[in-house]
Amino acid sequence: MTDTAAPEIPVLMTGLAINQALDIAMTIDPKVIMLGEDIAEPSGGVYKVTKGLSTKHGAHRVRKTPISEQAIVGAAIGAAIAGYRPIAEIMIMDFLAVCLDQVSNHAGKIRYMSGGQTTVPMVIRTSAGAGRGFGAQHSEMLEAWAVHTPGIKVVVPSTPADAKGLLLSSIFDDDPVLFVEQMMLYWNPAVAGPVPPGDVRIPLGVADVKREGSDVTIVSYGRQVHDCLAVAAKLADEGVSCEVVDLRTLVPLDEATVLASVAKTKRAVIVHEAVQVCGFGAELSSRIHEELFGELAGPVRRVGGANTPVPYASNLEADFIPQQADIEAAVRRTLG
Amino acid sequence: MTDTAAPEIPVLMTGLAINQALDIAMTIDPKVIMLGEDIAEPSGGVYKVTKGLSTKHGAHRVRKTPISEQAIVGAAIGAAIAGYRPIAEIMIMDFLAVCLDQVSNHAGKIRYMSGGQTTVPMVIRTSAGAGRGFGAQHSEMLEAWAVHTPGIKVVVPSTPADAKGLLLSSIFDDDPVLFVEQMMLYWNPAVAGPVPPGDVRIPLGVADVKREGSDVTIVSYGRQVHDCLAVAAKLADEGVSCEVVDLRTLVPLDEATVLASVAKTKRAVIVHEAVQVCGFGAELSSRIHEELFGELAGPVRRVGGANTPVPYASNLEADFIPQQADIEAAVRRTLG
Amino acid sequence: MADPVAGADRPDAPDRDTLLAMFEIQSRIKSCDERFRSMLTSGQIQLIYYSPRGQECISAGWGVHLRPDDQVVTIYRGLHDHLAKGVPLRELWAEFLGRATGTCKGKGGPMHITHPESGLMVTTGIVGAGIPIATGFGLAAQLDGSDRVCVVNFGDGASNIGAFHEGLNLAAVWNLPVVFVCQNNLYGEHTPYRMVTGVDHISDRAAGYGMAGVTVDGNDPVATWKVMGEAIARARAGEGPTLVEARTYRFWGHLMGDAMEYMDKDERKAAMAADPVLRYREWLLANGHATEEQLAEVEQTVLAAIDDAVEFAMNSPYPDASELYTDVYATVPGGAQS
Amino acid sequence: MADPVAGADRPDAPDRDTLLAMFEIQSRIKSCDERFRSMLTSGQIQLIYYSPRGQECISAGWGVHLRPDDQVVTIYRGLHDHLAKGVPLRELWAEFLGRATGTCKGKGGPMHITHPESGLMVTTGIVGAGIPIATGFGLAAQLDGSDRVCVVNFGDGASNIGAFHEGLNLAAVWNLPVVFVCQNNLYGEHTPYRMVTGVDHISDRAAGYGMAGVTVDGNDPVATWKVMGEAIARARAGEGPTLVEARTYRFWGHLMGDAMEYMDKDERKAAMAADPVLRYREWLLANGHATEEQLAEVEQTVLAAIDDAVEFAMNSPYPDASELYTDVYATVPGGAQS
Ligand SMILES: Cc1ncc(C[n+]2csc(CCOP(=O)(O)OP(=O)(O)O)c2C)c(N)n1
Ligand SMILES: Cc1ncc(C[n+]2csc(CCOP(=O)(O)OP(=O)(O)O)c2C)c(N)n1
Ligand SMILES: [Mg+2]
Ligand SMILES: [Mg+2]
Repeated sequence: MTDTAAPEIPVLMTGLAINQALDIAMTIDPKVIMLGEDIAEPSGGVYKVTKGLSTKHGAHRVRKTPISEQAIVGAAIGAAIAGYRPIAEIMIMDFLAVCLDQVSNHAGKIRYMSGGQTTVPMVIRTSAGAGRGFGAQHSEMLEAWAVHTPGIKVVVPSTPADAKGLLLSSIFDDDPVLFVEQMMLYWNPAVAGPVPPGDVRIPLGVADVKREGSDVTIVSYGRQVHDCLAVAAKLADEGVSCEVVDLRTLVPLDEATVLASVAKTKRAVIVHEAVQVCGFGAELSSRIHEELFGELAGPVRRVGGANTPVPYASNLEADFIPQQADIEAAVRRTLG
Repeated sequence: MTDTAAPEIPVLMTGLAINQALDIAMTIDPKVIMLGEDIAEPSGGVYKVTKGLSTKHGAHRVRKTPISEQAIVGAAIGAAIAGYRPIAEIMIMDFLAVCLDQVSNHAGKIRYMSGGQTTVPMVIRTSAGAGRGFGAQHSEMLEAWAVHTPGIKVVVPSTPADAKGLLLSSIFDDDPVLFVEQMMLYWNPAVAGPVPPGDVRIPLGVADVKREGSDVTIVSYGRQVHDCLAVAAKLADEGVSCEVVDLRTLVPLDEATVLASVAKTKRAVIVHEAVQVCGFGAELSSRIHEELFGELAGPVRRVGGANTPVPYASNLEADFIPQQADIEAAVRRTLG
Repeated sequence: MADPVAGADRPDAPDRDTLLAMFEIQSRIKSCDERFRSMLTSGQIQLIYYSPRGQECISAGWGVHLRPDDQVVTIYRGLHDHLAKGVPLRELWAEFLGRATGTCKGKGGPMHITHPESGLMVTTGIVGAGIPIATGFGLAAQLDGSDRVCVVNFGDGASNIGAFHEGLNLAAVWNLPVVFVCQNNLYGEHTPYRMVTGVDHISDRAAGYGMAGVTVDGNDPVATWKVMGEAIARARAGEGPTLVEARTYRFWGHLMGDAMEYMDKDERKAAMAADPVLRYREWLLANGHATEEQLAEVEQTVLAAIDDAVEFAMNSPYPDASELYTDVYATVPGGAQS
Repeated sequence: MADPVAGADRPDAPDRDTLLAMFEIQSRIKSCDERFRSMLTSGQIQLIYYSPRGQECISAGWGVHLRPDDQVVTIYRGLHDHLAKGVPLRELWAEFLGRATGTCKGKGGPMHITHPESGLMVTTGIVGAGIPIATGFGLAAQLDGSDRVCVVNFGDGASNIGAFHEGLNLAAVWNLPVVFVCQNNLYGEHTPYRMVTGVDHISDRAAGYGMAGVTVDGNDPVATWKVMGEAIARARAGEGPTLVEARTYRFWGHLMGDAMEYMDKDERKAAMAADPVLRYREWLLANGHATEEQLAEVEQTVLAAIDDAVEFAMNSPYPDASELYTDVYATVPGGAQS
């Protein structure tokens, strides 16, 4: 468990924690630059996550771009190879589809294709996720595309402290990192949390057991971790002890922590917002079955987004997203 | 089992079978048109798969395009909504990354977003796969991206007869279909096969048991089906009976046939060329474990591409691709 | 900014019916927008709203030239285009509010309004993506041997994305009946277009495709009507596509709730003071193209229709839960869920 | 086609050393290409090969202007560019043959030659994709306060893809030190560029970005040298990017084995008869810029170096099997395989 709960630590919302990480990185390393649409002052980004940074670090380092995602990612790749640590912002994850060639065919392969001569130390920050009535083209979680693309690291934080610590590690990592920020977390006071001041990094590839338990393991990442914790708390009243593992990074994956937990509980439920079919849960479920065959009390259950585009109507959108009731039902089923 | 093995049926190579399907579709329906780079005469496509079609059906229906994949797919979408059945060719599957927005955000979502008012009856034909020394950007199998995108159907044929029959069904299907043609199959006499003449269609969503067996089920699709059959034949000499299920279409998926086979054999190996991590095998393995938990003699094993970009050097490229030896080893492992 | 419409009469003006038809469209857009904003402000409704206020004359300018069978593609900021193409108010309002009676059964929402019956074919939320799709509508018209045209609308910001380039070049080499309408409202989200665009007149980019290109004052209804008419006639005659840049101004920021701290206050004040819809109204009266009674009646009728549409939408049910899973595929063997 | 280089001397010609340096580069490209083709034809080697034959003068034209710290980005048809930037023959040949001693340990191959030591930063197989990446090298130079430049090469066909548009616009608005070299060899794979490109002179597209654009006869080494020099000087001086369209001809089809049934036979015969490398050689001699002995010596030295490189490559081992898994990530905790 991270010990970020110590009292004297300031409590921040996720958007501010990310802003702090960006500010710290730009302060300690002049090679850190940012590229993206509307990220500079006076507005400081459409979600205000980059507020103040262009004023403090200069518009030459916090660069407003045209609406040209291929150019944004491509420019970041070139600058990264040339020694910078660019942070490219793709405003909303669905827009990855307009620049995926730069991400998958270039950022992800250049190091390999060059035989290790060139590296691409860059971060692609992108906001994502449903729940705000944005409709089918502004609500997707597409991390599985990147996990299926060797060469890209993938990070999806759930708490403000994780967002800050993982973003700092991502910026100073020598590989391209896709850093997924769920819009619903940015300025939601309900998920605000203690964030240690300063350059405190959380290493990539280390899962965090957010709650210990013995009856069933719930594995998740990002926003849904909070739903899993709520379900775990509720079931605890009934004497069901759930362990909640927050993967935090999908690539590299901390498989050991997951397997150790499931080996202990013999039951697993995997939860993510992304469409369930061919989502990351499929990869993880397969691995758990491969590694722990015969030790499980029941099959690994997956709780993911519906196999549909994200609908607009508020009631349908809510049904698309895995809800606490769905997680609870899946847990009860594994306890069956 | 398909009965296309009857002697009087002509034996064709895959490239010609596909050419026949395109010719037949354009002949019976004037609304069928084709768009793509270099697909018209005199060259008839870089792989000669569209040879003769522009001469026979006219350059207004078999349209050479600029190197503009977003425009190719976008134009196909518009024409499809307006009542045509466009066949867009994306020369090599890796290039899907430059037009994925049109594929995933538009072709795949337009019907849903319109509440069913508009449909997008189009096919995206794309050649794919490693094995020809094309390197990291011309060798990928990316079907998992599309399977993770609700609204797109996904077809990957293994034999000439399947290629023809499935392509005809795809062209006349009312949904967008990603039709994946492995380059290594086009003009490979070793995988030539009997192809029934005329408009003989094979429905989407129906797997084909290419070989019956009782000890272990090998599930695959596309080119690797032939490797699975070779392994099955080899093991038969040792008295091991392998059932080989060719999925043929990943969306819609014929889950029933797979589950029935594995329920019978109690053992399954899933084989595909695509990178194993977050590949389609992960989805299928998870489902088999979910549906047949407790009935399996061992975990479902996956044999997929290495978790790397596709290397250029011939020896490394061969190691990247699942080989018959890898399939055989996985089968033996499930037999324990 | 646009030069104000002269009080004087215009020799190049269309006939009275056309002038009034444009006024009717502008009123519908202006009043719909005002109703959305007031209901949002008062909290009666909640949604992500992109106001088209200030851009009315552009859609009205092409709207009066189009036939029912002509097709239109637009963007998230599309209310003005939807109305100019005749999407019915009731279904439009219901869709904005995510109701089962909406154009798209509430599943698409404001960013994805579709109403083929009116010829409103696609509304996209992806900047620039409608442009290649519009070439497909043009291709279909060309292959059908029909003289129908497709008008695709997008913003200044969209002119910097790859899809714009690919779509315009394809339309040019295939000589497609498409009119590309760049509604240059001077901003792309929080960014003045000139900060991120290499050229002053976006219409100058047409030359790079061997395409006709023209910039017009989109706040001048008569000039806009003329330019749109020429471009649409060219497309109908099979003489190829045109890139029309219509200069205008975005009154209310990128989306509702936008603090607009990045917009020049005086520039905005001046633009709103020169409200093109009000100026047009004055001009119609000043030059005897219409009487106060006529215009007031148009406005009353529009308001009544909006009242009706709002009531219809507010009293409409949300989609049934089963709708989540329908319309993903046209055909699914055995209804399989993948 | 290009007007033939006049037999007469050229007042605008560079000094002798530069003229000879260009000849040396051209010879290296021409002879390397001939060796590759002969070894492929004879079956000594097997690989997908994109011949640059006919385009030598373009790379030589920018090659002699560049400093070691300047950077180059190119495409699958990049052999001429690789050699013009000084990628060493041994490692280049070894990479083409997929050997462990290649520039990229045999893992990249001809389509992905990378040799930062020589300033050859990226070779891409995705049409147009190098253009946005080149803007990143330009951005880094600008932020470093360095006067180094980036030259990015691509074909006529690439000028129709979205990445071209986005990259040129970004370079223009940021005033980046990048020279965009469109090697217009008249064909994109099997398609004459004019069939799929809305404009005659691709350099005319520069105006749409407010960028300098110029078309030059890429088969005229002196004219090309001059135009490249001006564009590179402009970039070095911080005066911004240039789009240079160099007209040339692709002698050998898209890739080795291409039946070329789509190419006009006479057009091709004429182009090959006017071989720019041979014409340049004659011109150098005719105007006393070099003696037969000098040129023959250059050619002999080049051939000897190629012999050495071929032998080196042919005798080099294939990469060790373990190389499949290395270089995917720079850092992987506990070497985890995902
Ligand atoms: C590909 C893509 N990138 C970014 C966005 C986010 N975005 C939505 S609207 C917008 C500004 C578009 O400006 P403009 O084209 O001028 O149209 P306007 O909103 O001014 O009508 C941006 C950047 C998007 N929707 N799609
Ligand atoms: C995005 C993309 N689309 C298609 C291709 C296939 N392709 C490879 S080279 C080529 C032709 C490129 O022509 P041009 O840009 O003129 O360069 P040239 O080969 O003539 O040097 C095409 C279509 C590709 N590599 N990338
Ligand atoms: Mg705008
Ligand atoms: Mg070319």
